Amino acid sequence: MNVAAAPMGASPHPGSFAAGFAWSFSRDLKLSVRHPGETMLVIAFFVLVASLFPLGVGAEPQLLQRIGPGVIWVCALLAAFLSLPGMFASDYADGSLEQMTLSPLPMPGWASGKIAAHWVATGLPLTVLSPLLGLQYGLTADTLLALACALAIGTPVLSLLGAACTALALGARGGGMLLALLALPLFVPVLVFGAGAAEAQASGLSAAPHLSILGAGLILAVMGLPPAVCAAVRIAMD
Amino acid sequence: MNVAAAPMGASPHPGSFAAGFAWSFSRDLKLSVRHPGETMLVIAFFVLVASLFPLGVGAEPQLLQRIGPGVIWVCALLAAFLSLPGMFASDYADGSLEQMTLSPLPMPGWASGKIAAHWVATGLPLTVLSPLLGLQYGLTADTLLALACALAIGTPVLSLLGAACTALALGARGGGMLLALLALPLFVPVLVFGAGAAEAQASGLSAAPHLSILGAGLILAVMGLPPAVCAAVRIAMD
Amino acid sequence: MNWFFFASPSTFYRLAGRMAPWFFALAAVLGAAGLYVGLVVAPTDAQQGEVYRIIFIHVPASWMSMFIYFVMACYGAVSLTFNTRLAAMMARALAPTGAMFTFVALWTGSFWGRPTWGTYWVWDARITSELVLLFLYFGFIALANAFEDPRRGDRAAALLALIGLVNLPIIYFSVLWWNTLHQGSSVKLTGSTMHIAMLWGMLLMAFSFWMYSIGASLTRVRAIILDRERRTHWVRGLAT
Amino acid sequence: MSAARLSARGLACSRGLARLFRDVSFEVGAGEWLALRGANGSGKTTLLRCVAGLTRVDAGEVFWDGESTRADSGAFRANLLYAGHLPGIKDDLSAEENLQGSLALRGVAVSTKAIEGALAEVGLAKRRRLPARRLSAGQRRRIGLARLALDPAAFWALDEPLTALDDEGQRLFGRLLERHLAAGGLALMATHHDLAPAPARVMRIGE
Amino acid sequence: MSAARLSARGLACSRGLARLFRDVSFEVGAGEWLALRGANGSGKTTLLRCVAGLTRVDAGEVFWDGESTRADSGAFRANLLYAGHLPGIKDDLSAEENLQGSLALRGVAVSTKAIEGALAEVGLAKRRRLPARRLSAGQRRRIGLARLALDPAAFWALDEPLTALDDEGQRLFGRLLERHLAAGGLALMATHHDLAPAPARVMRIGE
Ligand code: HEM
Ligand SMILES: Nc1ncnc2c1ncn2[C@@H]1O[C@H](COP(=O)(O)OP(=O)(O)OP(=O)(O)O)[C@@H](O)[C@H]1O
Ligand SMILES: Nc1ncnc2c1ncn2[C@@H]1O[C@H](COP(=O)(O)OP(=O)(O)OP(=O)(O)O)[C@@H](O)[C@H]1O
Ligand SMILES: [Mg+2]
Ligand SMILES: [Mg+2]
Repeated sequence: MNVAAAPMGASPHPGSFAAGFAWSFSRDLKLSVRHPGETMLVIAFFVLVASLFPLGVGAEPQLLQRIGPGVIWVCALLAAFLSLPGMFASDYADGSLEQMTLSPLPMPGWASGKIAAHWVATGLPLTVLSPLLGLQYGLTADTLLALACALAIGTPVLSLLGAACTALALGARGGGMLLALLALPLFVPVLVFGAGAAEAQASGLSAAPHLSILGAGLILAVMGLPPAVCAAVRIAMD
Repeated sequence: MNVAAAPMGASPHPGSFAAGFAWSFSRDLKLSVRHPGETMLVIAFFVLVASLFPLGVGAEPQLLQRIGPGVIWVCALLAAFLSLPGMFASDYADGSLEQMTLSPLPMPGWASGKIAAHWVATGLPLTVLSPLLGLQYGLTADTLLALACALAIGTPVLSLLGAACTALALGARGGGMLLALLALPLFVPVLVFGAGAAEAQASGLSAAPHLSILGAGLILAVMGLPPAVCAAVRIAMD
Repeated sequence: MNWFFFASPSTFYRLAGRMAPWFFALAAVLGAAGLYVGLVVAPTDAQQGEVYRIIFIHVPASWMSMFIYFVMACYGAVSLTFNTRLAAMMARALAPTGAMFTFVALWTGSFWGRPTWGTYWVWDARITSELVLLFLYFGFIALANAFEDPRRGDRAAALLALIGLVNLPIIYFSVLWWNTLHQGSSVKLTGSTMHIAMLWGMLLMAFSFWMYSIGASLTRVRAIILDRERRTHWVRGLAT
Repeated sequence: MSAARLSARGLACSRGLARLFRDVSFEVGAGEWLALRGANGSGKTTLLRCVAGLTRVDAGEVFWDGESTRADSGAFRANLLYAGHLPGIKDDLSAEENLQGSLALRGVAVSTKAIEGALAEVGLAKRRRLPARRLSAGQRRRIGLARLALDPAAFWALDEPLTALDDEGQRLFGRLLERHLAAGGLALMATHHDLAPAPARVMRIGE
Repeated sequence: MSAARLSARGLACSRGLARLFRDVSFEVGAGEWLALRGANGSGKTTLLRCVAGLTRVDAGEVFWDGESTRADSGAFRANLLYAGHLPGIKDDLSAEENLQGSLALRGVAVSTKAIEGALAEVGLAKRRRLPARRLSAGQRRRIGLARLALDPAAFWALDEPLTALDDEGQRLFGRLLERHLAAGGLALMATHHDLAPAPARVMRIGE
């Protein structure tokens, strides 16, 4: 048998941030397309829970209109939370995370790519679906728009915060509880400003102040969290 | 080296239902004590989400009192749902489920034991905590009692239904979404009657009719679902 | 008669192909008659006016939604116990039609609820359980297709269908067990409390839906058989 | 125990569109072991699972002491010890707890002392309280060896039992197998390596 | 490539209260491979992980081409191919996609044809589109062999590379290793079995 020849020792070109990002982004998206369970779970959860609420609370139009933005935000937050354990756990369990850590591609690159892919597979569908669910609660067009904008800015923050928390909880005993204790409280400010934006709009005020606070949060998170994720992954490997 | 002598061929006594039940019940409880993450996650989720709601919706006492029972039930349901994937997945992944299937202990026995342990680790804490959370919403003592009773009867049904759905979705592609699609709709009747009980009490009516319907559902579930779980596990093994 | 002869997929494929058009034709004829009786012959309702005519779709669709589920579960049980391929394929073929009728029942029901109850939706026991039925159909379809090995999908879905069977008596008897908004049965085996033309209109429509369901599931089962047996000689023979 | 005897007739199984094996028949009597050989992917694992009753066969039947295991598998399962690629070990429990659990699951009551003894034999005396996730690959397999030492099941169905074991571990396994056979047990094992007590017969599949 | 060279000086690592090894020093030059031997649980896996940089050492240092890998591990990681007990294979992706993914992760660009060729060499030609979860134990390991064939990394750190491989697979691995060494590569491998191209040196730990 003739073994395929490999160009021995041709040291691979030193990886760039972009290469790492592209690698994990495309891989994770391919995985979510191949195995859409995770994404679907998040979407199904979001839709079902947002639709269940009226059942639990009773379907008075005024009440629904009043609690609509809050409920949708809480549902989005829970759905995002639900998708967190999957972010690193399976890569950790099957050894892929080891391989990534040892790869010449820079860690912040592939870590960011993973987070971006996570957002595309979960946060984005939530954002896109939110206006439809808002209709159920009889929200007005303005409010729907504010809601969608707030989610578009807020869900990436959730993905980033969530990634840092999951990475920290990796390999720790009682990972689940740790995750809930770490992530949910950190999610609260996002919820407050996100729901605030839609509610301000609903009550005739401008959503802009809330949205700009969210935006500032997003910038902060994009800059600060990926390095934290990397450090946490390294600790988990040991 | 002298290998410990085993009484060769002493065919183990044919297992009884009780032996199977005791085996898996004690084992799964030991695992949740050893690795309390799962239970803690469920509890943390329940408490945090039920406390987040007022943040999302705004904290008007009347509004809270109105939506309280419904919100608490929805939260309990979500928390129970959250704990479902863990029920069989890890045993499936590490080969324990194979061993259980091949064991001489009867399957309905250990399957019921697993379900009971799941309830003790998730449904029971939810039930016990619910009055505390109800206080947050300003519910009266009567309503709190009705709420706890409804949860005490309803959460075992959730565990039983959930077990059947998880077992069915084992080994399926897109397990997560399937689980949401199968389990959440089946949970709806439990939610409707469970929340109904507390709401009836809150509005001065008797919770008894709702509770007896829930009770009937529980009896039906206890009798009918364990065999279904067994059949589903067998299919998953193939 | 040798039933196993018809239980062979290749034989059944041809048989189904020949029978399906007849059922569709029958459905069209009965449907036309039913609509004529329902819309023209039947008198206007004293309390509800013309809007009650939704009944001619709503009730037959509700009946079919339950009946098809029952038949589907029976096929599931047969496929589980005797490990027959065809029964499992029939169960799969029935599910979409059943889901459609369930949806129609829900839709016409809530459409009717607006003028009569003043709301599209209440969490009445019958309505809730009918909604659960719709999700059971969806779950059945999703589960059956969620496995790489179709035989495993068959078995898992059949099991789900059997579990869901408890829902049928709940739908049917819920109006008796709990007094809720939805009205009780007026068509019983022992007699009916309805105007005779209304009754006929409903029965004709029900038979029309029934024939349609048989035709549709036969057509669908042909596609399933082709897909499953695509590597066999007889299917390859069809192509050439 | 009556002279135990396992036989299979006409087993066939296919996966996807690939037919893995068909018309596989064999017999194993008390005190014998049958080696299952074949290239990677030839269907050894699948055959073992079929015999154990985990996977459905397309055709054929397995008999335990002359009775089909399909109808009533109670007697068969009471005598079957199956160990596949997956170890069935809980990472959060210690070696001791894992061993105890898997024996209890088979309905075998063993004293704590016997368990300690068996763990000492397989070299886990010092690590028996450590959560299994901390054990090395070979140490995890050794929990399985301790189980073999304690379980009185007459029929072993093992899939690559030597994986991850060092030389001494392999010899230990050989001794356990010898003792099992001497006591009238029988075994069906898929291996890529040669084993100390030679098999009664070698069955090659996938050729 | 300059003559690659890996050396370690004074490595020590302990786990819990147990000291696994200390003062481990070795050198591997181009064209050589070093066998790591020891009983189960002696610390072979841990040592490999320390060398790769996954686990922190308590003391000591690893040098690649004379430079410490602790400070700047870029050059080292570009030349390191590590394969541990966990295969890093995604069950939902096919063999082809898995292979492509792991090469891309190492920054190696390979044509689809080369990938197909390598999969054919390791005997996965017909199964290359099947999701990896359907593959047999040995077939999964063979994805790893294909990776060895295509990756130009100069240093292989392999943990029990022969696990689950049949005879032909073991010979195939031997040929791959031979070629790697002939091209000036080097390797550090933990094995319980003897391997065809004999190691330059055997290092025993835990004694
Ligand atoms: C979405 C809401 C609804 C659902 C899911 C639903 C469901 C059903 C079902 C399953 C049946 C057949 C059961 C049987 O024959 O006993 C039925 C029958 C019937 N429904 Fe509905 N229904 C809905 C709304 C309504 C509304 C709003 C009305 C009118 C006020 C209505 C009037 C009837 C009548 C008259 C029958 C026939 C009962 C009989 O005479 O046997 N339904 N419905
Ligand atoms: N859906 C499928 N389509 C085609 N082939 C499949 C499918 N599922 C499994 N297979 C094949 O079935 C075989 C299963 O083999 P099995 O695991 O029994 O092999 P084995 O003899 O135990 O191999 P090993 O020595 O590697 O453990 C593999 O060749 C696998 O590729
Ligand atoms: N917390 C701990 N306390 C005590 N010992 C520990 C702890 N964690 C790990 N160990 C021990 O460290 C060792 C790890 O060994 P390692 O996995 O490196 O062994 P190995 O040589 O690869 O063995 P194998 O041949 O079985 O693969 C094991 O003996 C394990 O029991
Ligand atoms: Mg195998
Ligand atoms: Mg090791």
